[in-house]
Amino acid sequence: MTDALFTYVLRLADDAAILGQRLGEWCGHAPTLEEDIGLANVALDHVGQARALYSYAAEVEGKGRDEDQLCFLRVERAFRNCLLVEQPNGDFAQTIARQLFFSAFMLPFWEKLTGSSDATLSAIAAKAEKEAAYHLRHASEWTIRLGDGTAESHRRMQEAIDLLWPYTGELFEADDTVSELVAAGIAVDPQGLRAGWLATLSRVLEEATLTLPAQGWMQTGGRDGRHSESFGHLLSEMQYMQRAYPGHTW
Amino acid sequence: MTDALFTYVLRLADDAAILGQRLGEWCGHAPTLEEDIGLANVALDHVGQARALYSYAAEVEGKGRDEDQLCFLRVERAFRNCLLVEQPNGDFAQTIARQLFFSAFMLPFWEKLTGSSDATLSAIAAKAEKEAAYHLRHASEWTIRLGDGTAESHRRMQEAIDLLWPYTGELFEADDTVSELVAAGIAVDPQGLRAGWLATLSRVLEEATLTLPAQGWMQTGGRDGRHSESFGHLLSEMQYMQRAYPGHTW
Amino acid sequence: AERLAAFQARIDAEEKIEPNDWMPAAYRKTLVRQISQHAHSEIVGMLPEGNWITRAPTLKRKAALLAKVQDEGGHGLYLYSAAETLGVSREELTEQLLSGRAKYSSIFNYPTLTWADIGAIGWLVDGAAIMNQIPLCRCSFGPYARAMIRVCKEESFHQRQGYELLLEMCRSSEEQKAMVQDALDRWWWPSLMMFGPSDTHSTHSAQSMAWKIKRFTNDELRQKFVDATVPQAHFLGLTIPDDKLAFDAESGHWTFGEIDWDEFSRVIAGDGPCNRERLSARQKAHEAGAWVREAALAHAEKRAARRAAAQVAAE
Amino acid sequence: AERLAAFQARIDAEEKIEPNDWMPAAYRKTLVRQISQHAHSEIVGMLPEGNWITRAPTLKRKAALLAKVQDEGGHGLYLYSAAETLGVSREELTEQLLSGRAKYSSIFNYPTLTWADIGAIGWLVDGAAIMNQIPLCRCSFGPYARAMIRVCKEESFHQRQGYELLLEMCRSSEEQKAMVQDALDRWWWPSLMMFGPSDTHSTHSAQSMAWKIKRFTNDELRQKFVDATVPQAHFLGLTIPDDKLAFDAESGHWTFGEIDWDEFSRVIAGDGPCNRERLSARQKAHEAGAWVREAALAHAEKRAARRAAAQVAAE
Repeated sequence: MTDALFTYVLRLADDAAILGQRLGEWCGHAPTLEEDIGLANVALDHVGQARALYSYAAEVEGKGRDEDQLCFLRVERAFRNCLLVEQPNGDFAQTIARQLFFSAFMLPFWEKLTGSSDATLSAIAAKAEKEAAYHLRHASEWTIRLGDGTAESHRRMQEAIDLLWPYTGELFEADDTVSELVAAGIAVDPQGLRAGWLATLSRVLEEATLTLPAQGWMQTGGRDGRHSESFGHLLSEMQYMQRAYPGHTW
Repeated sequence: MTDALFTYVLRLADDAAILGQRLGEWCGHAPTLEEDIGLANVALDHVGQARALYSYAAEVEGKGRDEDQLCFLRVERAFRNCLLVEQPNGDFAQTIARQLFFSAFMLPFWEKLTGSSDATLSAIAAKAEKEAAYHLRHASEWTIRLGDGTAESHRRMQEAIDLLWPYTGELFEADDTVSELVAAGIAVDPQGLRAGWLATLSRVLEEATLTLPAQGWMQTGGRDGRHSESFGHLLSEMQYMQRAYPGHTW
Repeated sequence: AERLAAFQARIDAEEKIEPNDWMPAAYRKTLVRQISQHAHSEIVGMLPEGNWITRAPTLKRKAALLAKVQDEGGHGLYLYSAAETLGVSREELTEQLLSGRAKYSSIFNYPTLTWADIGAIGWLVDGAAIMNQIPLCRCSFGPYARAMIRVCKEESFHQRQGYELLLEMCRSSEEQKAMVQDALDRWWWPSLMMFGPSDTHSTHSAQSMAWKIKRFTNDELRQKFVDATVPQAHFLGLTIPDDKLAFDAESGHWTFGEIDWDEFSRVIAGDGPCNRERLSARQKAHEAGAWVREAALAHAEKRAARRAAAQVAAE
Repeated sequence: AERLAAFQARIDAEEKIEPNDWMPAAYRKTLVRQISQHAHSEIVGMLPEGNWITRAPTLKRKAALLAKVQDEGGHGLYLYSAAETLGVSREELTEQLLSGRAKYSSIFNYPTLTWADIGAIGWLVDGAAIMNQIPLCRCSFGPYARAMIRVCKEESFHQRQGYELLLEMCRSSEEQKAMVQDALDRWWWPSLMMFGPSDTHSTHSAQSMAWKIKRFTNDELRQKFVDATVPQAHFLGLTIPDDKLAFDAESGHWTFGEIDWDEFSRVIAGDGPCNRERLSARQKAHEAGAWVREAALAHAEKRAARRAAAQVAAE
């Protein structure tokens, strides 16, 4: 059970940390000043979630590691985040599509997780739920603006949706780790969130005059540490300081 | 003398290693298949030079470090390469301009260095001279093609020349390290190469229908370890493996 | 002339001038220049710090840095709004920045080379900014004064955070302390330059003082900064990179060496280590984001048209 | 029909067919398809390896990897040239690749995740390629056969280098050996897929054999590869990720489990881990380089025009 809980919390932590890292890359380069602030804010929420989750994972593991060791001193194949969050920022439409897919899943996920029998997870979820509500609203509004904006923004937004769609399947994967914890009342069964997720997307994409892609084949591998080629480059930057100065405090 | 020689050789090694690293980034992304091969070849020559130079620097230092420790385990502020070689690839014109400025200096530099009283440097120079002749020819031909090609290529090539020009001043800097070694017949006095360098550039740029920028203020700091902001990102990628797996052999 | 006298009387009585009040054209122009330069500095200032967000050594520091850069964007927003009350649009101001005509604080033309630079910016650059800005909280122009109150509060927090970051590094290892010393060596003099030319060469100053846009001269503020900062450096165990630095017991001030005014003018004029990178980064972001801004505008227009049509239909 | 018989007789006599010789349209078409797929594979194959050039752990390995990728570009060049002798231009072939109509070896749709993958590609992917290509050195079409001789020589070198890289890692530490095992786990099955569908499902095969474009069936070549590779894996102390793997003392062959043909078809059809990245990387390079190619062309025309004018003036 401890192993499963560690793995489960680590997955959530990696999702938050890697998405926060990607969003942080925008800093100073966003299309408007308001979005420079907005994306930094979304990044900050995810880094905050990552801190809480890594700390809890470290506690569950009980081997004396801390949040930074988990984030900065694991190798690529040990990361358990889903492939969606590690996808490169691309243009603003891709960043928004990534956030839309993710937050539309995470909002009901955190909502459900507040009912977890694990008090720490429940507390983390309560805070994260409020943040995810903002993230989803932010991404939805932009999806609608871009989808129902100019011909160019419509094209870019649809391309972004189509490009990232195959990475959404992983959100609903449930392996033995998940099943065991769902049975124990600790974890959320992601399958139960699929209908709501699709409904949210349909509503937003319809207002955005965009098309929901057909199901089709889905990418997988993130939960098993098989990431995209871009991920190693992300890590080399993210982990550089801790790698170059092992054992220092900052 | 040993300190000066170590510093001198290290500067040359860092120049070669960092330019090789930048050129290596092009791999698979060049404008033509021939250039994918051509740029990889130029990159390879520089990596080869870096190996010979780091090995010699390590030998001069006599502290048991090897070529890889010097390249992969020094921090940013310890790197002694000139700012020119670390400048980002930009578009193909910027890569060519960087190479033109550098190789037009290095060809006569290596030529002169073959007469060094230091036998190892002289031998390294003899090999590097042949390589630099090819690099200069390659960069000159492209400068002419792009300068005297289309309106767009002319504009891009001139912008690249103007952009990188302020980074050429460092090539001719001669501090106490250089003076001491010049006096000992080991090093080349870069000031003596300026007229020839300008003549080479003038000839190429004229045929390319491009304008040599006016002198003006020159950037400095590389020989003192004050690099561009992009340099830290280059290092985090270049050094990642040695940082993440200290003490392993590969 | 009568209006001018009445205006000056209000200023002398420490009343706040508000956007709809009458004001001399030169007062307006001075404020627009100063507020917009200040706003641009916040925006450009996001870049050197943003350079380290992806490489922050711990999650806690990454979060703090993100929050700080976000605050700076927020300062830029308030300040652009304050400038807008004077009748100049954000588009105009942005265009001035991107074309290179508008100035911003020249300190942001220096690169952040190590993580210690992030601490040094908080400690020194925000410290100098606060020194400059605290008197502006009593500036005669109401919107600027009110913006400054909020900005100063946040920047004090950033400054303490920067100092604390350096303290942690200095305590952690000699290697890190050397990084901090190196950062101080590189940022000290540019920080002193942040207060502008010495009083003997400062244009604009006397009139700005009379208008209570300025309350202290450049040299007065610089001296305050040095007096406040030197003991902080010593507490960290660092050496200020200035041979001439000495404590004058009589005046109670630290005397210091001559600033390299050539470097100051050169960097202001465009030849600093990062001037071109900074401008180019802003330009690229602006160009790459053009389609997004156009889409937002197009969408807003569509919505407005649909709302209008619905209203017509309802009537 | 007479010409066809004469053609087949030359082939049966192991004569080489040259570009200007008469050949059946289907022979030409088969060759163009095969040679261009092969060329595309070399080009796309530069990407997964290129992904590690900037992160190679030592300078020696960086140099070797650069040289290897350079060689692959060279192979692409010879092969495009060989295809051109059959009357199809490089532009057409490039367009086929970029539009997604042309195929390339599906192995390159898998990502390189660790440095061990670079060794695994040399050992397994180049190893499988050589197995496929050695018989092609005796292919009936002269230019292809000659290109293959050079390609095979260089690829043998790459394969040895890849194996040596893995050997070094396995000897250096358990951690590195685990990386190598992980790479083998991920690359083993895709390598077996490189030989194409099993003989029972392979189209084209019989005719290609008769034309001596092919000399062995897919399954024969796959078996040769397994027989050669399994002992090499054991020498490294690695486990082949196949429960069914067993040595059949009678036949002297290693028997192995069933390939996941669904995965094979899916990745070929476009749904592999990196299909879109690969195509998109090639497309971006092509688009970003368009102005360079146009400039080179424009310059060549200017030169030619100047030369012509000078000639006229001289006459």
